Amino acid sequence: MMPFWALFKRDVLVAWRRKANVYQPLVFQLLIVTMFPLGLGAGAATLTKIAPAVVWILALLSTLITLENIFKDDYEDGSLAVYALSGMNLPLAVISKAAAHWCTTGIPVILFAPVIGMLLHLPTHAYAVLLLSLTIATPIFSLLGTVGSALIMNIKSGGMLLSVLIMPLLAPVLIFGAGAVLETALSNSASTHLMLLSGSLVLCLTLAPLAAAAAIKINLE
Amino acid sequence: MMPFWALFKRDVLVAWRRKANVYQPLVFQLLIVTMFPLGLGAGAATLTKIAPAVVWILALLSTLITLENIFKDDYEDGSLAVYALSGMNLPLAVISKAAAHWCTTGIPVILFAPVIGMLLHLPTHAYAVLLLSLTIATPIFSLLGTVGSALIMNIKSGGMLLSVLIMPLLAPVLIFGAGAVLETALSNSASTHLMLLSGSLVLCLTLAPLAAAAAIKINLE
Amino acid sequence: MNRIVKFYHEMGSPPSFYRITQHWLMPMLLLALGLTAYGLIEGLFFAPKDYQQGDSYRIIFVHVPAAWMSMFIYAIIGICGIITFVWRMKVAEAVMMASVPIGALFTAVTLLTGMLWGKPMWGTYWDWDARMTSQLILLFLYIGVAGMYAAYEEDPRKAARLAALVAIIGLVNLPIIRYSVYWWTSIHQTSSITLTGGSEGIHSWDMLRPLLVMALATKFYYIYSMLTRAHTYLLKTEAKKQWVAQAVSKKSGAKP
Amino acid sequence: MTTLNLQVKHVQCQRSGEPLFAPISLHLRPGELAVVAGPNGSGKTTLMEAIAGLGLLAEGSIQFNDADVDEQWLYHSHYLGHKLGNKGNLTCEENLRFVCHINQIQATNQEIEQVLDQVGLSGYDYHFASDLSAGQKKRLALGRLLLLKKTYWLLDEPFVNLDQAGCEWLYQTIKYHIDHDGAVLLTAHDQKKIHQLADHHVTLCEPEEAIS
Amino acid sequence: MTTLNLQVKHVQCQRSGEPLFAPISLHLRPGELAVVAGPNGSGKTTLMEAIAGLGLLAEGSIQFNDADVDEQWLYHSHYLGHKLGNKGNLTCEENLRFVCHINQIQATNQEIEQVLDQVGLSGYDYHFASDLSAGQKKRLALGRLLLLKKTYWLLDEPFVNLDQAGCEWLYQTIKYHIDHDGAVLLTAHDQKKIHQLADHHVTLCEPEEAIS
Amino acid sequence: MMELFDMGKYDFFVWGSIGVFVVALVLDLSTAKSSQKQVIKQIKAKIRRKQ
Ligand code: HEM
Ligand SMILES: Nc1ncnc2c1ncn2[C@@H]1O[C@H](COP(=O)(O)OP(=O)(O)OP(=O)(O)O)[C@@H](O)[C@H]1O
Ligand SMILES: Nc1ncnc2c1ncn2[C@@H]1O[C@H](COP(=O)(O)OP(=O)(O)OP(=O)(O)O)[C@@H](O)[C@H]1O
Ligand SMILES: [Mg+2]
Ligand SMILES: [Mg+2]
Repeated sequence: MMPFWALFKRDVLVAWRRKANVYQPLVFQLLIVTMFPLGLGAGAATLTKIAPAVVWILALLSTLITLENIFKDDYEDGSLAVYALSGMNLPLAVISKAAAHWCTTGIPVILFAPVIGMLLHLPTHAYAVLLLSLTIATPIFSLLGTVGSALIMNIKSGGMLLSVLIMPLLAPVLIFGAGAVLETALSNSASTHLMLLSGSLVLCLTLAPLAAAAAIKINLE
Repeated sequence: MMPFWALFKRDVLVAWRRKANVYQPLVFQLLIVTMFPLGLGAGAATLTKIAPAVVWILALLSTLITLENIFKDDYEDGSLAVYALSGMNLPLAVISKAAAHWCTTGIPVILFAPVIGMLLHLPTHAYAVLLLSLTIATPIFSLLGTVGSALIMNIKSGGMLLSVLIMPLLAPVLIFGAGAVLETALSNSASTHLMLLSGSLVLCLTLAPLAAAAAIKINLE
Repeated sequence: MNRIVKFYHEMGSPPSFYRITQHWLMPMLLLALGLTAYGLIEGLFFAPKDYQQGDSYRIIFVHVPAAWMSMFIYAIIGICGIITFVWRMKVAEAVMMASVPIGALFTAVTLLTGMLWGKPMWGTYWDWDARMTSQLILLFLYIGVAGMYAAYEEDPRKAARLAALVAIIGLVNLPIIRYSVYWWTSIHQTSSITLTGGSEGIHSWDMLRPLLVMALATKFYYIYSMLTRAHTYLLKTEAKKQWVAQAVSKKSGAKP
Repeated sequence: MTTLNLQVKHVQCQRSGEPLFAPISLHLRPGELAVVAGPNGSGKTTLMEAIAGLGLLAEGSIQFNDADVDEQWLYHSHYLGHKLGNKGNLTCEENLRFVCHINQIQATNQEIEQVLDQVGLSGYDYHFASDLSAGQKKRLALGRLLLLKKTYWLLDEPFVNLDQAGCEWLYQTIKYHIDHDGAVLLTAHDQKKIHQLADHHVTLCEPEEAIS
Repeated sequence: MTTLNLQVKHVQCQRSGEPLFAPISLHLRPGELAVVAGPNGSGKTTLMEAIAGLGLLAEGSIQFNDADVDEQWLYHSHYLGHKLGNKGNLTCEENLRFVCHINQIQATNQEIEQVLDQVGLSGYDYHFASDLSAGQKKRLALGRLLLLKKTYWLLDEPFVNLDQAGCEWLYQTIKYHIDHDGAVLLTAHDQKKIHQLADHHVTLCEPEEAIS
Repeated sequence: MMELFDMGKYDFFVWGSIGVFVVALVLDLSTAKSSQKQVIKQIKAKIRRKQ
């Protein structure tokens, strides 16, 4: 088996072993989403208006929380050194980690989004675009996450710093993604937004692995 | 110096050493608060409506993220055993930990709330109640946090589990707290909500230390 | 031509950078102070009133120079970040890290003065307008670079390289943010007042002159403050080198 | 002072439902040294933690002064396990001071400095514990023993990571402690000298069911 | 195969800006064992990490086959430090298998089982690495060396936490490795036998400035 | 004289902005200076220790 797949398989396995990792982002979303109506004390009208944004922000937040550990765990138990010093191609390793992360958090978040949408009275015709936009955007989260996680891996409690570092990177993604859903909810075309989102994905796919690999190298030196 | 103060002082010192711990919850709030307009597509009218809820939820979220480590760090480096086996009164230790946590996260969150409120166009006359309700509620977060953190301290990546465990307990606090701000924003009286909030605080002050101490005992055995 | 090459090489080595720029400090500070005094006095008291905004437009004399500086400095940080990262040049590293606090400060000043301007103009301190939002995100970029460095402070070499990486990522991202944010509000524009109202008000040379003077003053101040911090940075990170000992002892000679 | 004695009676510990070793008994009094031996994975750490109060027994009982273990026992004992219990972003001096306060022991600056001297960390007062080398971390943790002056020391592989001088120093310290009415229970691989000093040898072997 | 040789020339490492030890040099060829010695905090771990590629040098250079260290060196060496590099919630067998894959080495089930046997973890195939005892964790990490069959082993205190039988086994394994054209660079306190076996002794001492 | 400083009804905002600007620069200047002083002090102490 190639190193790429070995790393991918291992990561998925590790995440699966602590199933918590997989289902708890969802529970987290559910909890916040129930808090909204509680805090708002409002009826369906307001909810519908803010639904596209809230669904999207929740997806983003619940992924944000899982990003820290992409490399940190491996750094702490020394297994990062095991594969980084094995001579394997580092950007490739980063893509493998990002892919594993996406499979274990991105996919569940996508699958769960309709539930959240429903709880917030998202208009029915917006679901398709919601799913599509999240499918394009969650890999971006994972890729940017590897960069952030590689930057902060040997900082104790670097989770907050990570948020600060990657939030500016996520802002355009949020604008395009939530924008797409919003436009659809308002019965406009969302194609421009989706195009821009896809462009961001391509950009991330090419640049993020390099940046993360550079950060890992510096951190291991 | 009494063990109570020693523990308190140590915790504050540790938090202060990584200043990040103190200011980054605030930056985190700022980040999420910018995400809302980015996702919502601006327009002050909608923001004002959701402001009381969002300010409160943000305060809660940014504390929530810090709760996990209240006991976990100490457990992992073995210093929990050092003080738990020193024969000091455990519930007292819990109160001390909660107090230190409140000083290092609760107080900054309270002081920062008006800024967040302003960014979300919270009506001016609601600030006083916002501050008051947060002042009553943040100690509740810290106290419940000790319970949750004590329960999950030897679980790897227990952060999510913690949210799930204490969210139901925090829901009433949120309802009363955000409710108080909302009522004030709508120019109604918030006194009932504040009364209930104070009641919750008293309840937590008496019960949480006992529960957390029990959890610690079980986890150490 | 040769002199330029030589100068370039000298600026690349910490001791000669330190030696050469040492002489720039005082003139820069004096220029900055003088021009600020002139610009503020002229702008606040002698420039004509704006026919639309009345006296409140005078905020422009601090707001706009600060806004310009906030972006200018980030560009410098990004360029120095690239140099630090690729060529591991110590001086670039020093300039980069020395620019961060001033840049962040100018960004904060832009935000605060903008807010103070927004209240009389729009009746609210804050509105989620494209410029404000992107300025806020710029502040995050600054905080990110500074936070990255601070987190690794015990190991300055690692810290500087990681901070440089963050700065470069920010540099790539900055145009994307600017563009997307403008684009985002131009679609959902709800606020009827835009920021450009003020700039159309500036017709007369009497208004423009103090503004330009202030812009110059902030540039000089930036150079002064950046050099001071860069010197500190070099002294600190090269503390064991011979030239530092000499430089430090010379300093004490000047001030007995 | 009444004699403080620790009685471990027919104790067995378990992991994932299986008993780890045949029941052991031990009667430890001040002035005595007991060494727990056994190959890797025989359950030494598990046993030590149970005695320290960090784990449950599967069988048997542990009594201190003829009563079940309680605050009295905590008051008279200190456990040093694989996890050392130093706080990484406190300095060495702050770590020791905290331990004093929490145990309600008065210690002057001088005493703390003296302890750091003794464990070979003089000059490291203001060094963060996380920035110490492996052996230095161990030494800092051992410093706690000197400060707290408890009667019972429970040490899980205390010699690990120490250099030769450190091992010798620790040996002398343990000897001194025993000679002055202290009691020590420790585990150690491959430290002949300490095994020779021991009054009690506890060897953990497979539980009987497995043999029969 | 050309001879693979490692040349460490006048190397110094630093921590918080201060050099840790006087410059050291070492020429290690296959078939040789070098032992790094020095008291706690003298910089052994820092040096080992620098050689492994996990740290920067303050002075001097490290060359492998007369070129600066690079992929070639990574390809021929394996480092085992204080952090063992086991993944806690994978089983022992999965841990080893992952290491094989990542190094692009084919290993049958049987081989992996055999390695687990050799390190004394037979029967622990499906045990999570986090649930092993301290010594067993070390053994699992040592298992990597047997599987990967790299020429250069860099071992930071490999004997720590092992029981007597384990130490003896490791000694024999190292001996066997050297006899079969392997090279080992290790640190160890208080292991006379391995010190006697060594071809090179590197002793870290205070840098000169401090002495003069 | 007073009306020079009056700024119509906008005195708070104009003077507030100027204040923010000036305070920021003073803050920057003083931190830059003080950190430099501190570093020089440390280096001097180190040199003295070596001698
Ligand atoms: C917190 C709120 C504000 C922020 C963050 C902000 C930010 C900025 C920035 C970044 C620039 C530089 C733009 C460029 O050169 O491309 C700028 C310029 C300017 N701002 Fe603001 N601003 C704010 C509020 C205001 C308000 C309320 C007004 C007046 C109504 C105003 C008037 C101007 C003017 C006249 C310029 C110069 C125009 C130009 O160069 O294009 N700003 N501001
Ligand atoms: N958390 C755990 N869950 C399940 N089993 C465990 C756990 N920790 C240890 N074990 C098992 O219990 C047994 C005893 O472990 P223990 O740590 O007590 O051994 P030890 O005698 O201290 O060994 P060593 O000399 O290696 O430190 C081992 O076989 C180990 O695999
Ligand atoms: N992260 C760090 N930051 C600053 N100083 C450190 C750091 N880690 C170690 N040191 C210091 O560097 C010196 C060398 O540490 P190192 O870990 O290399 O020692 P060692 O020889 O391996 O010791 P031991 O035998 O105890 O393992 C020690 O004095 C230690 O205090
Ligand atoms: Mg053990
Ligand atoms: Mg070491």
